[in-house]
Amino acid sequence: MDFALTEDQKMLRDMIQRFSEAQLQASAVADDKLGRLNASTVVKLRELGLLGLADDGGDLGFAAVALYELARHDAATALFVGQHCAASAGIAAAGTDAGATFTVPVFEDLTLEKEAGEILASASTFVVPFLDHANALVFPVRLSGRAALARASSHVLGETQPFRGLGVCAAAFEKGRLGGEVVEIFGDDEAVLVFETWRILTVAAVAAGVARASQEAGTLYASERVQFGKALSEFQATQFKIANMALRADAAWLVLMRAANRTGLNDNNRMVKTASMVAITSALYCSDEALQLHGGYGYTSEYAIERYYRDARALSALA
Amino acid sequence: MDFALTEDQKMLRDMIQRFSEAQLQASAVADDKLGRLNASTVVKLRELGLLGLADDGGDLGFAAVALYELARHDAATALFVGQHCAASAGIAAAGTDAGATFTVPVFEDLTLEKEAGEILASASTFVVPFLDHANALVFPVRLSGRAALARASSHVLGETQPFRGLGVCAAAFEKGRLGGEVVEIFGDDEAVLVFETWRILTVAAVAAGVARASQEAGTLYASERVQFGKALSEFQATQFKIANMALRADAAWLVLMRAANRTGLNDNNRMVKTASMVAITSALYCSDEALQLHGGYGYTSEYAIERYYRDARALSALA
Amino acid sequence: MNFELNSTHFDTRQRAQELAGSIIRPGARQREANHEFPLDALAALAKSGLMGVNVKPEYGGLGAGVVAYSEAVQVVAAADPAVAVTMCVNNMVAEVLQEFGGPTHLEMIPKMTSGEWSSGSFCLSEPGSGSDAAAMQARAERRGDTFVLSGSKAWITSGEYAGVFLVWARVGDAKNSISAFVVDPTLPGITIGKPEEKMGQHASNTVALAFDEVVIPDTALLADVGDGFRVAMMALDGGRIGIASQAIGIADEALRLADLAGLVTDDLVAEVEAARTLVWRAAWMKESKIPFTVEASMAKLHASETACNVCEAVVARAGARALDPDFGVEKLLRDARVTRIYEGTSEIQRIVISRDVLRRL
Amino acid sequence: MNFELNSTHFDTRQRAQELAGSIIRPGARQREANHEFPLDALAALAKSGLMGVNVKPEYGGLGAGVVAYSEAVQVVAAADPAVAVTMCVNNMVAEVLQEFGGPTHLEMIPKMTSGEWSSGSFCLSEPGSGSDAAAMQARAERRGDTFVLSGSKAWITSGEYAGVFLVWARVGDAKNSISAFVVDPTLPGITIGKPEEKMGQHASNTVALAFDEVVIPDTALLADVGDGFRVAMMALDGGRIGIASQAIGIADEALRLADLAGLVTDDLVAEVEAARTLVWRAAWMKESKIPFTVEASMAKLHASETACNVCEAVVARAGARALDPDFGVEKLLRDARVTRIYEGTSEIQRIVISRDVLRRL
Repeated sequence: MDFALTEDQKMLRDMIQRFSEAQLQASAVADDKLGRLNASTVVKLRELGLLGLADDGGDLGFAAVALYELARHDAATALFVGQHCAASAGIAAAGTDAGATFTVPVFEDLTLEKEAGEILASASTFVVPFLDHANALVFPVRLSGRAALARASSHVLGETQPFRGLGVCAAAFEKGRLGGEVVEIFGDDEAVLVFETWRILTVAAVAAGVARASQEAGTLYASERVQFGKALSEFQATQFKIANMALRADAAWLVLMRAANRTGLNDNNRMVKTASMVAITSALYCSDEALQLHGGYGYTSEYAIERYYRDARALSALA
Repeated sequence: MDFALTEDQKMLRDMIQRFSEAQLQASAVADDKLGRLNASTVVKLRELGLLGLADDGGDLGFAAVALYELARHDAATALFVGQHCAASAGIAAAGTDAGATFTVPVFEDLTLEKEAGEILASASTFVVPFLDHANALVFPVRLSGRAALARASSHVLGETQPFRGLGVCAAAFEKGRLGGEVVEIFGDDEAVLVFETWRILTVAAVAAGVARASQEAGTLYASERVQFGKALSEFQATQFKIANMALRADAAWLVLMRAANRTGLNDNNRMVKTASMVAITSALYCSDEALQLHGGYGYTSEYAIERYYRDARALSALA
Repeated sequence: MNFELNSTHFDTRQRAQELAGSIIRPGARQREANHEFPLDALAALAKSGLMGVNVKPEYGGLGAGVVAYSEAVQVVAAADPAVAVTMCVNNMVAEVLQEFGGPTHLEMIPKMTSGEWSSGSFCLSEPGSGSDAAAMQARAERRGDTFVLSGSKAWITSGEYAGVFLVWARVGDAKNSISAFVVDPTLPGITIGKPEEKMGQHASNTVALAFDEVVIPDTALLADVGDGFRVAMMALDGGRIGIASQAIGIADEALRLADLAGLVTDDLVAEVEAARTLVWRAAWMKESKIPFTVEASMAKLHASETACNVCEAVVARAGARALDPDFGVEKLLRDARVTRIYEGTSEIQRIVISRDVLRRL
Repeated sequence: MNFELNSTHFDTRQRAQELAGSIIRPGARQREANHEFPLDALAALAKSGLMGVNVKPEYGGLGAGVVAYSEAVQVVAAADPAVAVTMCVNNMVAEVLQEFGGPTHLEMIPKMTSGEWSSGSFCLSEPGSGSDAAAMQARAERRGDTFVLSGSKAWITSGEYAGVFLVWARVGDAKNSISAFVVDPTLPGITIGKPEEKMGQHASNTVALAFDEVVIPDTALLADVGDGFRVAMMALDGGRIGIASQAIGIADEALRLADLAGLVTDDLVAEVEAARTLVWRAAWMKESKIPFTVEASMAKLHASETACNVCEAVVARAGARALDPDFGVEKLLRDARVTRIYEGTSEIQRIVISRDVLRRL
């Protein structure tokens, strides 16, 4: 048993912290207002190798550190990286070729039909983030009772309608109908399991990062804001919240890393689901309490906690 | 709109408060240790007319006041009265004769069979409280897709095994198997609705009473116990708990009375379910916080909160 | 006991429902997107008497009482929380003038109820004094027949559009020097800040105000010097019934959307009904002239917490589709969050409640 | 990072599992009903080295470390929480003697680990001083080569059966006068009260102790005069790992019963795993000689709250059958509740945690 980061993990963490302070912290605010990730962030992510975290199978522990650190400053960027990696990992596990930037759509009423040797997918609605930065889609399907992955060019989605989601606003969601478009089916149970493990790990890591960012923001604000002649942090009820937030942020991080460091894919998958549940509970709790500590200021874009609050709730819908 | 008790309701409340202070408060402690209601309580309940609250249809508002006030001092006694009344009300609604002391069993895997003109009931297990004080059972069934009530002498349960339930310990639970015993089927949808409304109202009223008793006990203790040189109630975190408990106890009481005072049986039934959910949440919350305020003392029978805590959780299992 | 709405309540509800259907709900999404103050909706509310529900008819109010007021706010908030909060503040200010005002103040009420003024503003909070109202810094100095008002106010609802400001400031240095003034927003020396960028309720207007040696007549004083804190606390008691009602309207709407989406919500419904009953109680007590401070705090605390819980649960249960603004709940979730902050944070409500519970021991 | 148990951990777990199956679980219901102290189970634990898991082999301990200790406690608690708490207190007292004891104290440890003494007792709380340990009243006066000990202690686990009492008392009136003493329970002047009637954990023994001018040798002093508070706080840090582990064992058992009954528990499992990871972290830090006070508090706080939540949820989800002792969860629910109180209430843990978080800002 060892709860310390490896040297490689520490280097990765420090690298992302430098990137975050230099670029992400500011771009996160601007992206949130605009409602989409800016292209220069995506270029930089590729330069830093962060879009290759799942190449050659990847290392979940390494990826968890990266996604968590990114999410502490920008949940949307972390989600983008994680979704791309989940798709890449699923493709790698199926032994096929990657070579695209992926995103993961959410369909409702997805049905598949075979026609003239092709697989046609239809869905009454879909919601997809980051479509402007991805040229391919990967998503899980069931065909003749068998689990598999589907892959398609983002063009299959046809005409989409952009919308600004609740939180992770920079995700630049789009929506529409899918009407019998050709998709490529590949991979088996194991590929789906790899894909799902990475996808849920992403939610867990991003939520854990949001929990930590919220906890830090709320604690700092409480230590500075004076009401009734004392810093908020001198009131016992505030201290209890500060303690609970710290506990929840730690719990999210620890279970995330425990899940990411497990060997054995099936075990991984189960513990990763546990990690995502714990992390979402933590992100919801920490962002809520921290916003409340900010009072009216927390309800405005003047403080980052306003964004964290929306991010946490958007993640709960994506879990 | 009028949130004040009627004069009749006030008289009823005062009468029960006198009874509680004279008898129930002490007997509740003794009954809880022994694991069953004592016979003299049952005699007194009948003398006071409390077993007749559902006679001639009854008045839910009146009954709610009575059950709530009883439960503030003794949840088990209140539950006994309420279950008897629910059965009586169902029987009255079906137009048949009462004339017994009823209780309400909970069956698992209840099945009914017709054989030679008789209805035979079987169940893999059952749990029934107050069997030592009741000579008849009433419970809801479905027969040929139709809702109805079943009634049987308590003898049909055959050999039972007594046990001391988690809380409402004085309920003196018994359990066993039911192996094809003859039951009488009567009443229609409306009789079942009346029965269920009274039964759930009972849970709501008892839980609301437990919430109030807990809130009062916790608040009082917090105002008296000194730690770190101050009464517990002078700590802000304690004050927040005191506020939350008061809110939850009030909410339970108000929704109970709103449900009990509605006209129209269907509406009643829906609002009564709502009342039971609110009241159970309140009873769980108030008894938990109040026990915590008591510290180690709350974990012992020296203080009534220890019983309230078990009562609340037993009610959550009976809802 | 009787928990039924009477014909006045139903009638008032009906007025609100008609406007909700015809003008408040239809434009809500667009006003939100454009950060557009709901002038049309407010004018329609005034025309229906809903900008002064508990204001006497002689001042142009509906005179329908507090329960009716709560019902109207619930309905309006379900259609658009931003319109509801603006309506709430106007009703609150009008009631304060009715309760404490001298002749010059009473004359203003019809302008507030008729729509001549689109709203009133309640100017209590300051950048450094939110929960801690007693820490306020704004000052009004007597100078002959006038007061000279200086200071900063924050989080002022409708500040850019208000026909009247109710402003709190200290007169002198005594501990009990806080006083209330009825101020003309067009006076020289008043600067209106740019609107706050809020998480939700974009169609409501929230600004900072700066008062720089603003000369106001001594008739601007509401009640007496030093009465301000008491006036503010009484106003907030009533105001909390308004915000509690707004929160319930938000929760009702979230439940309606969840029902449409086929989600299970029994557990959520229960707590919303608890909140509604708590609000009815506080409203009935105010109407019955029974002290209702604690009951209003309980109502506001539980309704606002429940509204947020309900929106959050619906988002989590609905999944990804809940992120789509067309689903509807994401706006409600953003709108709801501030109900736990304004008109006294949840923490302040808990302090009010526990103080009372402990005093009664 | 590495979150896998190693062979020492598995081996220790296995020792506990064997006893859980053969002696701890089988008698649990009956000991509970009869309020019977688990002498046989404790003797068996001692024989397997589990009464001194983190005690060095030279003192008869297993020397398996803190993670192994946590695993053993989890397994024992799942079988019977009352046995687990007795085991925890014995391990804690033995570790304190190992850490702070002089030669006469070190000699006692083998008696604690071998089963010669069925348990040790940790005598810190007093009737008027629970969370507020610094308010203690017990006094030890120097008289020649002896101390004379007077005062009352409350909530003493195993007090009736202990071979050794670790007792805290003030020596003199200085603020830092709290000191720890290793006391023979058979000395004249010690009165053992009748067992508390507890909600659960009936098979554990909880008594009040009265010390009336008990004469103890000066070798009874542990560390120095005035070191008592520090010793107590360090002991509690480790003790919290024990109680957190006990709570996790209770939660594990409740989940096992819920599974048997076919209930959905995914949400509950998640928080139990969170608690387990927090406990592992604290245990690993203690083992790695990294300060772990805050981490132990987090583990204890979350594990105990989670254990109660899990039991409560299982009762509510199972319905009436959960009331039946044969179902099993009602005992666990009653047993669990005190884990949020002893070894520092949840409130005390929050104070410990927030103090540290704020100091690190």
